[in-house]
Amino acid sequence: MRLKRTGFGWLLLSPTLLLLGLFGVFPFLYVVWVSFHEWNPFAANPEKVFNWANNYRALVFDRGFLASLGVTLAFVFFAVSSQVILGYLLAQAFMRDFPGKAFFRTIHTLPLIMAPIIVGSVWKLMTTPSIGIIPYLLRNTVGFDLNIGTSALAAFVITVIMDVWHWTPLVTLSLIAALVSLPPDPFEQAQIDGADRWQIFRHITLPMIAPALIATVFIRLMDAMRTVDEVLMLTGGGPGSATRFLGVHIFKEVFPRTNYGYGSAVSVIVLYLTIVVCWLLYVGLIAPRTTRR
Amino acid sequence: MRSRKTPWLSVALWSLLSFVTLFPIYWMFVISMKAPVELFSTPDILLRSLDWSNYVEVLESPTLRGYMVNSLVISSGNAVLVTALGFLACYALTRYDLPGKESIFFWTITNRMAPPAVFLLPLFLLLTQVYRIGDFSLLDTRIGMILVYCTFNLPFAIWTLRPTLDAIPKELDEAALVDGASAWRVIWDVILPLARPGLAVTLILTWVFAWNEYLLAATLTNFTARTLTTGLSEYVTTTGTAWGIMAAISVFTLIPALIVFSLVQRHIVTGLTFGAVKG
Amino acid sequence: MSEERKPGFLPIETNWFDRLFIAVVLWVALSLFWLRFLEPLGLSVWIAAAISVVLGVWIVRRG
Amino acid sequence: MATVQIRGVTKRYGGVQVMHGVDVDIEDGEFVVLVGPSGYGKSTLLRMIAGLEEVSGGTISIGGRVVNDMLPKERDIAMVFQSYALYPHKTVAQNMGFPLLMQKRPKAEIEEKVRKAAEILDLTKYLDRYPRQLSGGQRQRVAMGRAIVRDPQVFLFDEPLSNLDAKLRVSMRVEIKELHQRLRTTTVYVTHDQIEAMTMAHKIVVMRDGRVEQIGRPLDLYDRPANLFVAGFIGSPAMNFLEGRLATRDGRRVVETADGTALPLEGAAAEDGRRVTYGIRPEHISVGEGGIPVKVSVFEPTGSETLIFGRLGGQLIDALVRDRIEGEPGQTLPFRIDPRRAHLFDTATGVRL
Amino acid sequence: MTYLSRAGALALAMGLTGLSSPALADFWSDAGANYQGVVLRGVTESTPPSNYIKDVLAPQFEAATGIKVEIETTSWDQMYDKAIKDMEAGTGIYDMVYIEQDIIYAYLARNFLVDITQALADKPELKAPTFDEGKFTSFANYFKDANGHLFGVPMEAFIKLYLYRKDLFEDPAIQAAFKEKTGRDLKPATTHEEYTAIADFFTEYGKENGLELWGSTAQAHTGHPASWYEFFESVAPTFGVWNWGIDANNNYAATVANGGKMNSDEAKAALKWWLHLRDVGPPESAQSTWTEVATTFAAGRAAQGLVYGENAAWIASDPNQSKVVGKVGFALPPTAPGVMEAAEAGTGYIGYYDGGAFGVPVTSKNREAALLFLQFIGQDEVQADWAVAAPRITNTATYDDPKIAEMDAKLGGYYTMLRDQGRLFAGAPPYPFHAQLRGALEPIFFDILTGKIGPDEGLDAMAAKTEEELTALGYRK
Repeated sequence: MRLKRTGFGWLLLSPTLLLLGLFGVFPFLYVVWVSFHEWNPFAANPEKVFNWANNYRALVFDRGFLASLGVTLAFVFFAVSSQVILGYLLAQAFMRDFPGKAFFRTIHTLPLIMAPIIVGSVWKLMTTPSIGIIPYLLRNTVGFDLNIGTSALAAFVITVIMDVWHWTPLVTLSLIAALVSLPPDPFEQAQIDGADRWQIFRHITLPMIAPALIATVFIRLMDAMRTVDEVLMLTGGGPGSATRFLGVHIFKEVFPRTNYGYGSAVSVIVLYLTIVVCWLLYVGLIAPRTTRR
Repeated sequence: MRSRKTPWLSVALWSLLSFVTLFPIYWMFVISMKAPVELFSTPDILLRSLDWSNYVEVLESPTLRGYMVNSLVISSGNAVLVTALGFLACYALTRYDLPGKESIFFWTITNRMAPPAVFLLPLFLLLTQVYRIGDFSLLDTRIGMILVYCTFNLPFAIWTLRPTLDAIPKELDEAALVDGASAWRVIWDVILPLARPGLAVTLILTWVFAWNEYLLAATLTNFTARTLTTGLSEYVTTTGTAWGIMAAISVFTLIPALIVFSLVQRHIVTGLTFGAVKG
Repeated sequence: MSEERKPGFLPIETNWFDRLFIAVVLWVALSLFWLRFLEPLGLSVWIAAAISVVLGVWIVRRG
Repeated sequence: MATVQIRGVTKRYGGVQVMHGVDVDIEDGEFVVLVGPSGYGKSTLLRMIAGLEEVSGGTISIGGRVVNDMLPKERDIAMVFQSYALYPHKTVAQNMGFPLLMQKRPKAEIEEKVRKAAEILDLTKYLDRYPRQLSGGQRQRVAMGRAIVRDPQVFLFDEPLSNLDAKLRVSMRVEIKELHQRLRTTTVYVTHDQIEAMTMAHKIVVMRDGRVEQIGRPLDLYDRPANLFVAGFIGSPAMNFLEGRLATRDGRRVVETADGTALPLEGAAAEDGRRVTYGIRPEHISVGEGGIPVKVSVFEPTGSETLIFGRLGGQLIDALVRDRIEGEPGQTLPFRIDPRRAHLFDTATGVRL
Repeated sequence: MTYLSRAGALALAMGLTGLSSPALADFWSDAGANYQGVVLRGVTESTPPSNYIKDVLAPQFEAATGIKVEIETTSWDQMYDKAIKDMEAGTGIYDMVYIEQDIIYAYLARNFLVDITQALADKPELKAPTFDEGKFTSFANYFKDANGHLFGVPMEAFIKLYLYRKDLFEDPAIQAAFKEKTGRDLKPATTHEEYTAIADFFTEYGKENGLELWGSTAQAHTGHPASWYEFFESVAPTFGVWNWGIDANNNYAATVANGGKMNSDEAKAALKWWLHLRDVGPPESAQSTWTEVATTFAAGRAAQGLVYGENAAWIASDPNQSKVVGKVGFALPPTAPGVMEAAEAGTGYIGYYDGGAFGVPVTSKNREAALLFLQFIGQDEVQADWAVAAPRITNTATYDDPKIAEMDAKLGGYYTMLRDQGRLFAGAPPYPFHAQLRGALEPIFFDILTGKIGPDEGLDAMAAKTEEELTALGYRK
């Protein structure tokens, strides 16, 4: 029997859809289902009890959750925007020729291959108040006492710096790839037209690398929203709830508290928010570029 | 023309920048070389002596060796599977006029968006109770982990591979079809070689992601399929955190990643064409 | 299922699946808003559900 | 070698019909050119013959077999693409040998056939190179080489020369024609360039809007275009079209333009007063005594001939003459029209009268 | 750590000597004969005692019975999560689970564990002649139900002690300076005021002399449960606030208004006392869990502190990890008036008796073989070497072993203190909602630690939240 032509396309897609269905969609549907239940194995009643939207009802008033949402958005904003700016500057710098370029580029990509949990551990050791190397140097050079255990701001900034350190290479690499593939003509034309560097960036470079830039921001956004390992290791979400990002919040809500029902509701809303944000970004910025014809 | 000094200035600048980049990794190395008693005192930026005992302990532990093998098998298996399936899926998405394919593309990506903690409980239940054949359950198996990692790696593969495949002219497929190649043959003989840079980058990045994954591995493996990152957590205990050994293990996790990564370094610039869609 | 992208009132091109998605998104958003601000005033969340269904049908068919 | 029959073929994309019942018969060994402006379905038709597009309705048969549901590889055809579609990762030899490799022919045979084809196409020196190391014309020849090594029933060419510069295009045109004369393989060739069509084809199929406008030998189309579209499309420089009404003046049928100029005719099968379009090719206009006075705006001497652009009562008209005529823009020249070569079309329907 | 390698080396030695008694060999091989091919699987935290089980006792057991034992060692929070999911879903992955003080009551409430006493009574042929529940120290009581039935075989037991720097306390120059400053003699504190005075003195002293030395340390991590535990299980009890200030017999009341003590004046005083220690302690206190507290002390950065006994041992004896070997003194924590008396009388306690046990989940598919293994590790015969490798004592007989006596001397009398004063300490309150309540209260507690909310208002809020949460969980009616 011969497959129709689109049939073959579906055949190629089917393993992907099957796997994502089995290990992504199906578990998620389970989470949605659980989110409509009161379920804590160590409550007086350990059974799952259907409770309509009570978890969600509690959720919208949950100050802890809302605060977590706030710090997560701040974290994502600062981390991703710094990564993009820094990544772009580095990518531009790598477009020039200088001795040892390949070597430096390799060095610059190294953080990318480190496990988040290791990154968290190393940064924890580097920033432990008073005996970590960073607070130590800061105190002895500029007299600043960095204590991520007491200062919410310090802890937040350190998590952002850690994330920037870890993930900027990804942005740099993808932007190098984009810059390399740009044709030279528009730049030459712009120079002839008398554009200065900023104008060239604004009107030529930026629009031309925009697709790669947006795609990179997209993937970073998704990953930054779900950061867990590093932060759990570094600050445990503290001090207080200064770095209790959504991923950490869910982790702490579901596991130590075995609050399966409520934790599921939080998860559903987090995923909802992520999908909506990404969908808007995708529909607004990415899809128009990919639909050709 | 610029003065001849400039390169050296930029090398100096780059060296400084590289120092900042490398410092945490260097620090990890320093920790791995220190006795525990040294860690909680005045930090010393220089490495005064080399103490390899942490490495010896890691190397001599059969458990950790087993974890290393598991990590290698799982991350390699997953990277190959994910790259292959992502490649086929992207091929279908770019070549076939499938109804709703933009939606499919977006919805496959969403699988990466969920915070991993969300999936731990349902995956545990599914692996132990639903996805099983007789006595064989996917929990705590390498194959189980390979499949589970698809959830977040497959979308990434699709995301990175699509521009690569988009950039390969469709006429090539058609020419090959007319030349008498079967649909599979076209993919294997024409598209695959042309997509190589993109595939290499996807392979390495998904490999690194799988290699570094912690949370799912910690929950879904028990005895036979534990990975190196879960091994790390065994040294964080109520009676002390063995930072030195953890750092030594970290160095060991870094080495294979480093090797694989440097192998494809030259491909990365050509292959990581995120959304470098023409038009 | 048709891939046909007919022009509707939404500012973007959509297929029926996109519109269904938009409807669900709006339903969730409205319900959460309702739970937070309107239900304490005594309005049942079912009202939000009803509005969402109407809105959803309209979006899916006309969007 | 085989015949190709296209019967009532239609094509729909989603709800949009882009091809409306196309019928074409192609004889064994014939060189047929599908011609028409870009984007009017001729490439689609070619791709349907190749099996790259599904046929929505009607049948296509090659060598008497209906091939509608056959995969391209089962149709025994070869195709040369506009972009050549050479495999960038394969050498010239591997590119040319690929179809044979797909047929699992022995290695020696593949080498032999590739060598022979390379000789024919003068590619022997380049067999070990990669496509990116070749010039445009060489790439084009490799694409042809890939088509001929397999000795297919039908050759399909999809605008193969459009990426070449003008000079190369002329020589490649000759090469393709020579090749066809040597191989005598049934060929379907798509182009938007009517000169290619005229010079190469045994038979031309003019297409527009997913419909066949006219099928015929090149000179038939030149001499007796079936409608305004074909008339305007075939021939270069394009035919002059002058609007007017049929009239009888001094006992002779003429076409009277709005400003009263009478254009000569020889026999017309329609009643007076009918709105018609009068067509005359520039090369059928000469300058001389008794001609219609035309105010000239531009002279374009090319050495061998002169192209004269002018206006006749507001309507553009140009003449191509072999004499060297020099003059000033603005001067009036008498254009003599050969009435036997005039064409008459119904303005409303565009059909030849 | 070094325990690992030490345990590994011991594995070899023990494997050869473990089966010296033929009578013993007979029972184990006979009992094991019925379970050939069985693989027992356990999950535990990777602490030295657990690693000893994994590396030494499990191979010994296999040699004796032919039953293979696999032990999964993982981190503390992972361990619970995994065990709970297994038992809740009834998967039957584990045949043995590690049970700590803070989770046993939750497991008992859900009937997750096999009643060891009952199971051995039902099947006398499983009962090992060398195993006797009565030989455990009183710590085993924390793993018994109301009927005195044992649900877990203790494998770790520690008390949280007051550690001080003997060398500093005994330095005549310092003693003189202290006397001059405070008018008192420098000796280990018995009251909170004394403790604070010493802490303030040493912090000042460290600053003046440019030393990396502070007067106390605190387990006050601002994002980790460790701080919660230190306050409620070590600090509050010394002020007479027991069981977290919740009155289980009074409908789980927590607020003073309802009869609880969580926001009582004693609790507020305790919190302020402890926060002050954090403030005069080294900067890392705000990021310290039990591990860092021990490490800080071991690095010689604190003059005194409350330290878990499991760490006290290596601080006092392992020069590879500790700079204060031989300079550590042990004492009972300082207490408020009346608290010690209450502890002596058994109506209160002065600190945390920490530890864990191995239990068999009811979902285990190899229950009987698992019971054999639990008896194996519960015998007196294995205890002494185990305690040497990983300082912990669960059986009364262990104290008398010469190896242990020798070690006790090295540890500055820690074991003696464990034996003699252990009864003054208590395990976790018998609540089944341990982690649940902690998780709910933590955000407020952390806010107190970071100063976002004052200690008084904070405790009020926590007490109120406790009642609310317990109502939501269904325990408070």
